[in-house]
Amino acid sequence: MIDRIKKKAEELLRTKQVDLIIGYKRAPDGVSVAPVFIDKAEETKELIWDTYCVYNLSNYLKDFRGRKIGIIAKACDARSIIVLLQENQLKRKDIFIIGVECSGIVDEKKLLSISPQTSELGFDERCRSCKPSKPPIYDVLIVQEGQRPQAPRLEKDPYGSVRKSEAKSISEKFKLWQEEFSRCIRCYACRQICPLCYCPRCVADQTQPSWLSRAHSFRGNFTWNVTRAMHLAGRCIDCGECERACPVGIPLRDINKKIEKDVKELFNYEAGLSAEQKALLSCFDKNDPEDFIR
Amino acid sequence: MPSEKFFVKEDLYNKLEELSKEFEIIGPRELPNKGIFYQSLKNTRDLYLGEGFAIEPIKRFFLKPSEWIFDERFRENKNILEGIPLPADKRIIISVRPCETRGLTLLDKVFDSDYKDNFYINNRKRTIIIGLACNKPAKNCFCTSMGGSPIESRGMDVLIFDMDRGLIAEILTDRGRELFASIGEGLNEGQRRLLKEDKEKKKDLVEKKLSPPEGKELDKIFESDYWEDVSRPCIGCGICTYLCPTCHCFDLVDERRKRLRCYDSCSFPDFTLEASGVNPRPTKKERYRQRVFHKFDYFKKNFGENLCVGCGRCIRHCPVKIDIADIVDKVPGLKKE
Amino acid sequence: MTATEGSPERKRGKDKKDWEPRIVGFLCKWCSYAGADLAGTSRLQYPPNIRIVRVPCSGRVNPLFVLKCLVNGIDGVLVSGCHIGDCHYSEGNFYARRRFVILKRLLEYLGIDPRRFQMSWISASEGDKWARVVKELVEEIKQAGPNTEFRKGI
Amino acid sequence: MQNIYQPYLAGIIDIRQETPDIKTFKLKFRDKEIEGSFNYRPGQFVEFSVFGEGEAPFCIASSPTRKGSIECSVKRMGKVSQALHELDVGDTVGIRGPYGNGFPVEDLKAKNLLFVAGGIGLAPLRSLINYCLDNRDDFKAVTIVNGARTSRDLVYKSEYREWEKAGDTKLHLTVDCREEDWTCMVGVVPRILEQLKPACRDSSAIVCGPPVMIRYTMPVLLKLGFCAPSIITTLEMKMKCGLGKCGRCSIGNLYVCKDGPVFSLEQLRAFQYEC
Repeated sequence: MIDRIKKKAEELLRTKQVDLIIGYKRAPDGVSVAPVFIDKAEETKELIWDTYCVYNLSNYLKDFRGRKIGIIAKACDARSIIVLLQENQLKRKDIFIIGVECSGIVDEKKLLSISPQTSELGFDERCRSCKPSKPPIYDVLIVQEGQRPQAPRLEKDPYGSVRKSEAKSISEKFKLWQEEFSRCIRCYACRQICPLCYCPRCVADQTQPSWLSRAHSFRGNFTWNVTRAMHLAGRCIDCGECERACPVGIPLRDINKKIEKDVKELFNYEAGLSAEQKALLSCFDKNDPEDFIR
Repeated sequence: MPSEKFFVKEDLYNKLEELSKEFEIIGPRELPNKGIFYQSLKNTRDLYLGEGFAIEPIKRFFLKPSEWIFDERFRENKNILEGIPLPADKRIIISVRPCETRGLTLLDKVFDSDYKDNFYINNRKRTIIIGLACNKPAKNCFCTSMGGSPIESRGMDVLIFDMDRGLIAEILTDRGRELFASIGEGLNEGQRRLLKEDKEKKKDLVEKKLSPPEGKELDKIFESDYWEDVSRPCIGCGICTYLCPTCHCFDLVDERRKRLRCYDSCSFPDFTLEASGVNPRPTKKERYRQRVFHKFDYFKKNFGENLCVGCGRCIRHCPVKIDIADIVDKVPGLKKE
Repeated sequence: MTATEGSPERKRGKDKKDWEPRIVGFLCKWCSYAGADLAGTSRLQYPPNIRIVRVPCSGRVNPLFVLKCLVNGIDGVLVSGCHIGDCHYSEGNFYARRRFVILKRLLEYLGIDPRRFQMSWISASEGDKWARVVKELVEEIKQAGPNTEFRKGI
Repeated sequence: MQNIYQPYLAGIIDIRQETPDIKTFKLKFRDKEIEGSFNYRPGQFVEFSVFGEGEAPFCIASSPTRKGSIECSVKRMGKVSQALHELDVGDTVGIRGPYGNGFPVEDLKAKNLLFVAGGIGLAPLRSLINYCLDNRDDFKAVTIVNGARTSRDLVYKSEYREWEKAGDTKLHLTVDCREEDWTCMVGVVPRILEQLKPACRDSSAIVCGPPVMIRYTMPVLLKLGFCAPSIITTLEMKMKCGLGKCGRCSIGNLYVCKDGPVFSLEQLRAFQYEC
């Protein structure tokens, strides 16, 4: 598979179809993977592809607006590209998507544990509820050869854990999230790693007025985390990068999943499936639910 | 001369239990699926004495993420400023890694120098630090290249070695001696030999190495494209700076009539954005370069040491695996032996 | 939000018995605000616990407004606009409806009492409805009790 | 131990509208003792607090020779300066400082001085100009070149007469574009300098203004024969603490707030600062 990726990348650069390839390379530690930006055809041999390729590289597309970019995209990454196209953040002709078939990536957080046994690294939780193994959008698709271990699917209910949390009492829920948010250090890694958080100036950085407390207190942390989640309502494609990036282990995917579930139930809407559909919050239906309104 | 004491873990737990009446006991605690965090320990048996490293260093207990500096009030038709009384309760932070306390000795140079920061100094004074030597450095640790080591004791009152059969505490200060007066016993000949061997062994445990550049060499490549290349993957979050035991940049903000000193990070564009709209560090390149230069050049010129202790946190927790050690090691034009 | 921090109500809030809820209402200027105005000119009685912020349209209300109120200790927030189909800007309240159903469910998921954030459609002629909604709201929020969750810390 | 981040309280005793967006605030410390002990050098700055809004650095525009109060000129720009412009006489602000190195007054003694200012850049220079005029015998000829975009943007207009009257002192005013009723010079500051050709012998040039003016003025001064150590400028950068701790104003290993803001061109070259 990797040979075909390299060949395609090399060809794209050589024929000047793209200025730059965004892909994966081995990190200095020899195990994990780092993003790489290649503009010379001969450097494409650095590229790799394996289950450690956890990043959603579409986050970097905003850094190269106006240039022709080739990007290696898994199914989840491609879905975020769709949202970016839907929101006019990209021009389709400016990007060349090298879609890769993916059977799941590793749970990178386990790499951090004290003695990582490579064989024990399971699939990331996010891959268990990922539907397609092939990207919904691509210019060329690199398929898998032979049989590969597949991330086990959550067969019944992808929102099982959300439902379980919903059933808790209000005070239980509050206590749980108070504990989680109290660890937040406001590094904004969740925002920075998110391909869909592309505002030139985030509300969290605005000072006139200052919307949320800069203090590392529950008050500010709560506002930040709710704001982040709300801004992704109907846009989040559950690539799980925010949760992976969070250094203090706040279950951000759980919040995203909750909104995803509501959006599905209330509006039968799923983000990142077609660039033609309207963004959830910039359209409406006359019959939207309003039983909560007096 | 430091003196040594031998005791078993059970003794330590009991001792801490006893001390908790007088001191606030802070130590690492493992939260399942989240990692290790320094917390105020209500139950001293929650204390983590394993090989892992806390995500956040102990910096936060000295340089708080948000320090409340004063209140502004309007009383009897007059504006007044109300100072915040400095906390006086005594604390013990236990099971601290050598790199983290070394970080404090570097912060001392900033906050306990010409303009003295009373908040920081008060926190330093009221805290006794009991270290724990590393048995198993993580793969990203590179403390030995930064002038530290897994058995480094600078900045500590007591340093504990976890031997197979028990713990050996090296008492380093009078405060530490007082604390450990009634626990354990002095070492016998065999134990003394074991400790010596252990120290020798631990010195060479750290595998990752880098040769820090001399200031002048970095000066030469200030304008190099190298910084653009290495900063490209950077997403501009604050993880590396907030989790660094030595990063100390801050912001002063007013909120609800209070002035706060909050952590700030050189990786945020707003850090240097001026009111006029001019930003002297407009892109990731300048911002990342600032981080490297502050650590390996500017601080060295001003204070004689690198502003890095080699704890590896910024590498370990970087969401895109930027490896500052690798970057500094590969700086172009550096002479390698 | 800081202006009311030192007000007598806040002090009373510490004494549970005398506690009176503080509610912020974001009212669309074309319908709900006019409705509230009508309630006033018709001398309808309703509790004085609500502070009104007039906005051009319920679609103008940003979820941040609601959050900022709640984390600063406001006991309840009401967003009120024109009835569906009556929006002065034709569709502002449609967008608000979508946005706030998500916020309401999210806040509940994170442990905020759902009674603290509510919405209503009140037209310019519904002074009586305004008085009723405020009465009910105050009653519900009294049951929910003071919003003290965010008081700790800096 | 003193809280180094806590300002002294000061009252605004006078506000002068210099230009449509620049006001000069005259401040008096609430505490008599502080008023007596607050000593500063021309070119130093203070951290100005508008409570509830925040802190921002502004240079002291008054001369230490004129005791009793300090003056700061503020252009309406960011959060703090906007809030400051809303204040009235009698309001209370916070002052922390003085910080920074200030102008090397001792080195300038017995020299000809050339002041080059653009817009509000005159503020720090005004402190030194008044200092020189109050100690007139210590310095030789004083030449002031002051430019602004339009005549409306010239600051400290009320003091020009006093400056012109002082012995061996010349004041050249210039605006960028021709205007009706404008009798002084027209043209940007570097061009004017080229025309005036001030003598470089035994002289120091003190330059302050917008970055673009400084960039084009430096080569002109060098061409006129000024040497890099005798060209002095004061830098602007976002500052917060003023104490060399918060980390944002570093250029090279120096902090503008602690080691600056006054630097000679020679120093700036040493750390590859582009100006």
